[in-house]
Amino acid sequence: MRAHGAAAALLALTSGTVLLCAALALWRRAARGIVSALRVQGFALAGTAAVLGVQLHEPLLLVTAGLLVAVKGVAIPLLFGRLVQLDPSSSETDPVVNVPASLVAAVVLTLVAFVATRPIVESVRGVPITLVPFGFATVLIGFFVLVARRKAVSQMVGLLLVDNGIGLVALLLTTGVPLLIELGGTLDVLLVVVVLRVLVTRMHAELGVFDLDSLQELRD
Amino acid sequence: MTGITVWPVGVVVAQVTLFVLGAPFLVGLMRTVRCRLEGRTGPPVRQTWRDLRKLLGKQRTQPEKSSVFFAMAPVVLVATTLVVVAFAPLLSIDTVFSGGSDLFAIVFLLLLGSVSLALAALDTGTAFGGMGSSRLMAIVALAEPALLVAILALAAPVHSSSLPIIVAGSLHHPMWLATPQRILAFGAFVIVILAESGRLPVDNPATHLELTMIHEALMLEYSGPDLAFVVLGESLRLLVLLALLSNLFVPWGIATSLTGLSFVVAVVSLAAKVALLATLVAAGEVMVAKLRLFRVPELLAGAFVLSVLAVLSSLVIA
Amino acid sequence: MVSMLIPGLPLLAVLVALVVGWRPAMPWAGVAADGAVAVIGFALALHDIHGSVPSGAGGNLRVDSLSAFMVIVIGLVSMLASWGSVRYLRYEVSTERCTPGQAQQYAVLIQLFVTTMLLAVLAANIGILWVAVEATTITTTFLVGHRRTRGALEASWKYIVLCSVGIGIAFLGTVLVYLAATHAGGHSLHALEWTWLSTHAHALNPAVMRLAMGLLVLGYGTKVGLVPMHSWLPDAHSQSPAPVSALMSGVLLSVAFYALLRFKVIAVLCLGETYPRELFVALALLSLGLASLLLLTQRDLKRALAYSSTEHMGLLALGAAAGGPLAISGVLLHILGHGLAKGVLFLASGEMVIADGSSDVDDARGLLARRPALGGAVGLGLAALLGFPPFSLFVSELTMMRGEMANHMAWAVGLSLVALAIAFAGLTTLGRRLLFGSPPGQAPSQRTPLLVMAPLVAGLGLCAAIGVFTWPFDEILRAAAKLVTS
Amino acid sequence: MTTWLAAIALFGLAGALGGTMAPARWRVIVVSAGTGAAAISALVVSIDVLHTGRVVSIATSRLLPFTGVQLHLDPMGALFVAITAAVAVAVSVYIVGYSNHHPMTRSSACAFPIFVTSMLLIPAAWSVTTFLFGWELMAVASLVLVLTDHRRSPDVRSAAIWYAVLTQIGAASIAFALVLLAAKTGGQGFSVMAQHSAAVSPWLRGTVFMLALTGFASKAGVVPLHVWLPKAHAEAPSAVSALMSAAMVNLGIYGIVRVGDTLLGGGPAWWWIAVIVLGVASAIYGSIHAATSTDLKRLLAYSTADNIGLVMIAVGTSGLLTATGHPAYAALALFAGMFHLVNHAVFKGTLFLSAGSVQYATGTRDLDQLGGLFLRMPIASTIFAFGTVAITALPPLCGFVSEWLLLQSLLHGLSSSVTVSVVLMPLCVAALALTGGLTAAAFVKAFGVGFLGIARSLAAADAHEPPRMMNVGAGLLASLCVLFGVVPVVMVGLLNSAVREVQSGAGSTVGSRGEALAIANTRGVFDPTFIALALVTSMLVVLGARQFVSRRHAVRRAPVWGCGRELQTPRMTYTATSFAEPLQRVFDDVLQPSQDLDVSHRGESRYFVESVRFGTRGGDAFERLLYQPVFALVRAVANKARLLQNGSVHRYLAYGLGALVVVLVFAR
Repeated sequence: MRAHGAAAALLALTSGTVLLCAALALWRRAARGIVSALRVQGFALAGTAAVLGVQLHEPLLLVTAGLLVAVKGVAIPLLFGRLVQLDPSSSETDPVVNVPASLVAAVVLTLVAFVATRPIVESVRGVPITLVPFGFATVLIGFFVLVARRKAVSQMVGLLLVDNGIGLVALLLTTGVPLLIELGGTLDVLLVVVVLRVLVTRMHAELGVFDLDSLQELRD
Repeated sequence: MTGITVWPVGVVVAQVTLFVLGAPFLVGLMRTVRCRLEGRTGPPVRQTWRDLRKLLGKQRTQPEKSSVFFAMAPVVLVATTLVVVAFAPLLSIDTVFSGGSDLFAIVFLLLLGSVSLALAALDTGTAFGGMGSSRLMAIVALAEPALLVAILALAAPVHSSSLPIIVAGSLHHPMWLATPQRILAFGAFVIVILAESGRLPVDNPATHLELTMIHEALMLEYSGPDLAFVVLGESLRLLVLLALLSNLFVPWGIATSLTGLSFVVAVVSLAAKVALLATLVAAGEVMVAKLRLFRVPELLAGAFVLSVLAVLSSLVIA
Repeated sequence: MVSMLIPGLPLLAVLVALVVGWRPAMPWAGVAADGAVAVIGFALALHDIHGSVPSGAGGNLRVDSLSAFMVIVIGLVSMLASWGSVRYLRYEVSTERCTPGQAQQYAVLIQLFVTTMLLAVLAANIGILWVAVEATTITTTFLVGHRRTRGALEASWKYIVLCSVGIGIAFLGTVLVYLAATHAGGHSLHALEWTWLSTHAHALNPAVMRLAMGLLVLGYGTKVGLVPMHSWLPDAHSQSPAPVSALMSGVLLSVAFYALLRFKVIAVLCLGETYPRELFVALALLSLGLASLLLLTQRDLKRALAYSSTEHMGLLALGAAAGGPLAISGVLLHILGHGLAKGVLFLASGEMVIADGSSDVDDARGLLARRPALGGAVGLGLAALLGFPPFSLFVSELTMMRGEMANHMAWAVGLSLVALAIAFAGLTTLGRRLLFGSPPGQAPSQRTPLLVMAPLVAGLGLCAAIGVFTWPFDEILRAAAKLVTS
Repeated sequence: MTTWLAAIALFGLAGALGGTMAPARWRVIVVSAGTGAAAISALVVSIDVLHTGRVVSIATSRLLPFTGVQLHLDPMGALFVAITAAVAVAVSVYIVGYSNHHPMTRSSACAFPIFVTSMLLIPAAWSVTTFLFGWELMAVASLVLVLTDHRRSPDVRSAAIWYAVLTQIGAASIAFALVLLAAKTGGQGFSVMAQHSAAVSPWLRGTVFMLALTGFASKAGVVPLHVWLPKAHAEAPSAVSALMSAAMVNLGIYGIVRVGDTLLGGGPAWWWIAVIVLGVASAIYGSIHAATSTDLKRLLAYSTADNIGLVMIAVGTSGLLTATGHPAYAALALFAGMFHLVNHAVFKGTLFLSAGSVQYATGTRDLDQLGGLFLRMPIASTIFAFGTVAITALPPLCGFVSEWLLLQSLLHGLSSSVTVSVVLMPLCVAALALTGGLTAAAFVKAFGVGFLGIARSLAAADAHEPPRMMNVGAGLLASLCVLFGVVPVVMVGLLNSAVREVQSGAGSTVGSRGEALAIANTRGVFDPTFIALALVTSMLVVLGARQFVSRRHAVRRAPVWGCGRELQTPRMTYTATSFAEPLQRVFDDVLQPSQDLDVSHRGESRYFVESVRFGTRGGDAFERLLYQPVFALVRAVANKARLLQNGSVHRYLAYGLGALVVVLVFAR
């Protein structure tokens, strides 16, 4: 039981970290800071997988954890690193929603996540399921980053926050989706990041900007 | 149409002959009455006939750029009226030609005459013609509804628009004569007849002032025999309308069978009624002034309201 | 194993493109491959009516009547699009707007795109479906941006960001379905299979499924182009090369819609009629309303066509909301008819862009006088889109309406008709400016090349034929509709 | 007979395909042959159905996915088919001549046979899908035809848009009604629907009828849904206007009768009161506009609204009398309405075709620019004159007969002594009567100003007779005006057969005694043949008399009286505008014209006028006061909606986030 309790605590810690990193991404202005929040979140997610794997004696989950470390902890931040270097002083000087208001919004969204997941938490039993709201909250905050941040890099991070949130939900609810899907999904995410990176590079090369505000020509 | 007896054909011939001969006298009579009331002597009653005779002897003229419509209008005018005269139950209700004596049909026959005259006026290509035509059609357009609705008020009690049946109905039910719908319809009829035949207060048959005239403008280009036919046609129309009016509202005297005596009675009584009506109209004309042209629609709208009220009251009372 | 063959065909065309490199004749490989897809889909569909369901790839792919029908749709529309691509690529390369390398890249990506769509409709489980749909986003992003203009870049950014988020939400929904499935006794990949889910639908946890359904509708709805997640659509459609717009509007949206159709059956079995219907009706009416209003003032043909897609997807959603066999048959026929008509119109708009440099209606007035054949095709295409017979959209819209009415959705039908009337006014006004009247300068009337006209005529002819003749789609659609009606 | 029914579609299709493929030189011949053949087949089958009362039906499941095609031609439908077919035959002849100067475009060549064929088959359609298929095909084909001259002026384009939008709103309304009824009765075949419609709740039946009425009324050009009509009829080529006005609008009436009587099996009084009120509004408004229009084709179009209004009154009266238990008089009213519809088709077809001849010869349809055409194009003008006499309801042509029948039916409606009819019938009679007078004014103006007098423009002075085929086509219809006016008994059997189909059990209310028309249960007979003969005889006698008295002198051609002025110039004559001025003044409140008077004075003194400019714009009050505000509102909302799509990716994502939150909170 103790070991179990410890695992539960560890799980709470790692998934809490995932949510915290999402909030951090919203809080920080500098591109570097935001990317490092993302990196930490990737590790935290991998940690969650690992803890679950150990707890449930599921070796496949450990493989998943490894995959997560490789992709979300290492590969993706690396891809970002190159981008950040293109524009080292990049920071969210004038976000769409300013930082204090964003944090308030994050709190509200977290509440929404708790409200939304109540039926699931109540109707489905299982220890990690009580942590599901963390995942939903991460998704919502990630989405909010997409809405509230102007820089291309921030928006990419937002997208990945959403993805990590979903990953967390998947781990907590079903101890991960079948491996084939997990692999496919991860590959897709990686490709999306690559595509986005290409687009940002092109944007920089052709328009010389990183601000998404300049992308407002197509309208009614 | 089987079994046409001699008598009905005789009625037709008699009606046509008597009306054609009598119509100019009617105009003469009305003129004389007016003159007397105005304290003048005026021409004799037969003067109209004299004028006609003189006109018939002259050469026909036709405007340069006019067509067959100008030439045919007098003919159509007289012909349509003659058809009405021939088959309407003016002297006798016992007619086998009831297929042609429908009241609505009569209205449309008379309308054909007006329309041909209006077209002929436009055919001359002058400003006067257009003016007369335009005004005539405006008046017809507004008088027609009043007339049709008034007819409906009379036709409703007998469920038929056939003239002999309506007249027979009023003969058999003398009570109907004083009903409100009849009185209202009578009012409407009178106004419409005045308008259609160009009497005061709608039009002054004696004027030649182009800004006010209607009928004179229409026939301005006619001369000689054509003018004679137009004048004859117009007077015939007036006579027919007055005769119909008297038969519809005061039918006594009309022959119900085809005996010689009743026929004579019918002729005399109709002549008396028409003469009385004509005198009244002429007397009335002395009293009123001509309306401004733009006030005429108000008068006709009044007739229309009277006739609609007549229909309504006929329904309510029924 | 036949089902494995189908996605393989466009891959063959990809291989050809990779090996041969740019040649003017190279894009014909795609046309051939896509035509073959349509033919095989057709054979499968006729075969499937008689019961057997082939599957392959270790049970991950499977063809029933519905997927076979979708294969036909994808095959036919992508054949038109590939046909249009032949002209597009030759023109771009000959005017040096793009390098042979880029042309090759285009040829590769467009067939990969077709492959991913085929995978999506052939997927036997919702996981593979999700992966495939996400993959369509990736393959198309560069196609959207192929013209490398500022607008194209902007459109691709909006496209990929919005769609990735949307598809992410769909993944969240998929995870919830998986949760419900595992708790109902399913396990691993097996629990994600369509067949397993529909047979065990009643055992799924309703609370979880309710939330899952909401997320799935919103997520896949993004890809379908339903309001409020539709915003990528006008930008992407207007900036892509015409054949890509044709493909996206004609089939990509429908493929995502196919997913919704399948999910809805499970939801109905699990949750009852009401909730899924309300969800669909709400999105349908929102889409119809907003799209029709935006159509009313639209001056850009391609944007207008994009909004019209949203509008038609709204109609499909309304039909799906009703859910009876009649309505679903109508929905499916509408998918095909809309794909063909929209494909034709986008290809024609591409020709306009080539001739006039823009798809703005005011730059291309008097099209009928300047290019009678092209103008005629656009006119007929618009007539098809507006639901005039003999084009199949007439029959399908009427059938959907009958199905909806039979399911007591008179109010929704009434509202949709109001929206349709507004959209009608919008499209006709646009058509009037574009097609009729004399062109600004006294340009002589031009012939349109056969290469351009052939796919347009083929598409319109097909669209009319399936709207008039019962054979073969009557049977196919009835069989397919049976699969997605509870 | 099924073969003939199928032949309609096949000939039509052959005409359309052949016309599209054929080289320009042969195009019109192919189209005319195909359309004519289709129309003649339709004439054969419809007359047979009317004559024998035997229904012809075809059903196939090879066409139209999910439902198949059901055709079923009963006498009521056959009457409409026959009308359309007769007009179509004449128009098919006419277009051959018309294409001399206006070569047929490929799109028209394709649309024309389709338009005619769909109109021929709509009354035979016996299921919702078949009906709507034909209906929409007709709409799109006619739209293409209206757009024929799209390069001529923006008016053509805007007319087409108005037409398209209103017709589509109407179609949506019809589709909604029919589909709703189909859903509630459990079948989309008309037979099934008719069988089970009695079980549907009254509220729903009422809804179905009102929606169908709206839709069909918009096709029939009934006020206030008429605004497309004067635009489209005026701007379309005249052959198309003739078809639209003489055949297409009838189908609106067909729909009302079909849905109201066949599918719903009659209904409560208030349905029919609505029909009557629409009819009255339409008749009065249409005739007032016709009386004041100066554009020949607009005038004809408004007169269509007027005549269709009269037919609506008859149809409504028929329904009302059925609902209040007077089936015999109901049948009379329907008979009168249908006869008037036949006659309207015939004379309006004549008039539009000859208006087309005028436009062909002079290039204008503005009455103020015409004049003196009778001397230059006597045959075409005579044909127009026949139409004029017929439409003005003058003896001895056809309008006279049906106008009389309409009056009779109202007269008997009056005697039904039901409270509603006490109020409504006088209103109807008033409308009918007012309409009659105004129509006379309108057409005296049209013919008198347009064809008589002197030419008001060079174009009119240079006019010449149109190609012979045009006159033949128009003349065919004009001869029908004479036939139906002089020997109306030829129509009695056919019309009774159609009326019995709807008003079953009424027997034949209009019978023939010899060649006179007699109405059952009343004593009066009415004999148009006799009147015609009498009229002709009388005219011959009077003419003879005039010839006799003036036998000695030849007719002298003389200049007209110009108050002493020698030269008469066209500027001095009355124009259509001035002709209509008295009536315009009377109906100012209805017409709502906008006038501006602009007087400029000389510099020296205000008492010397430099110039006076007076302008008046007619327009349609409904368009200005009803449609434009609504359109402006929708447009304003649409412009607001554009702000939602402002290009910002953040905003787009925010919509998504909002939707997600809504789903999460409410979809639990």
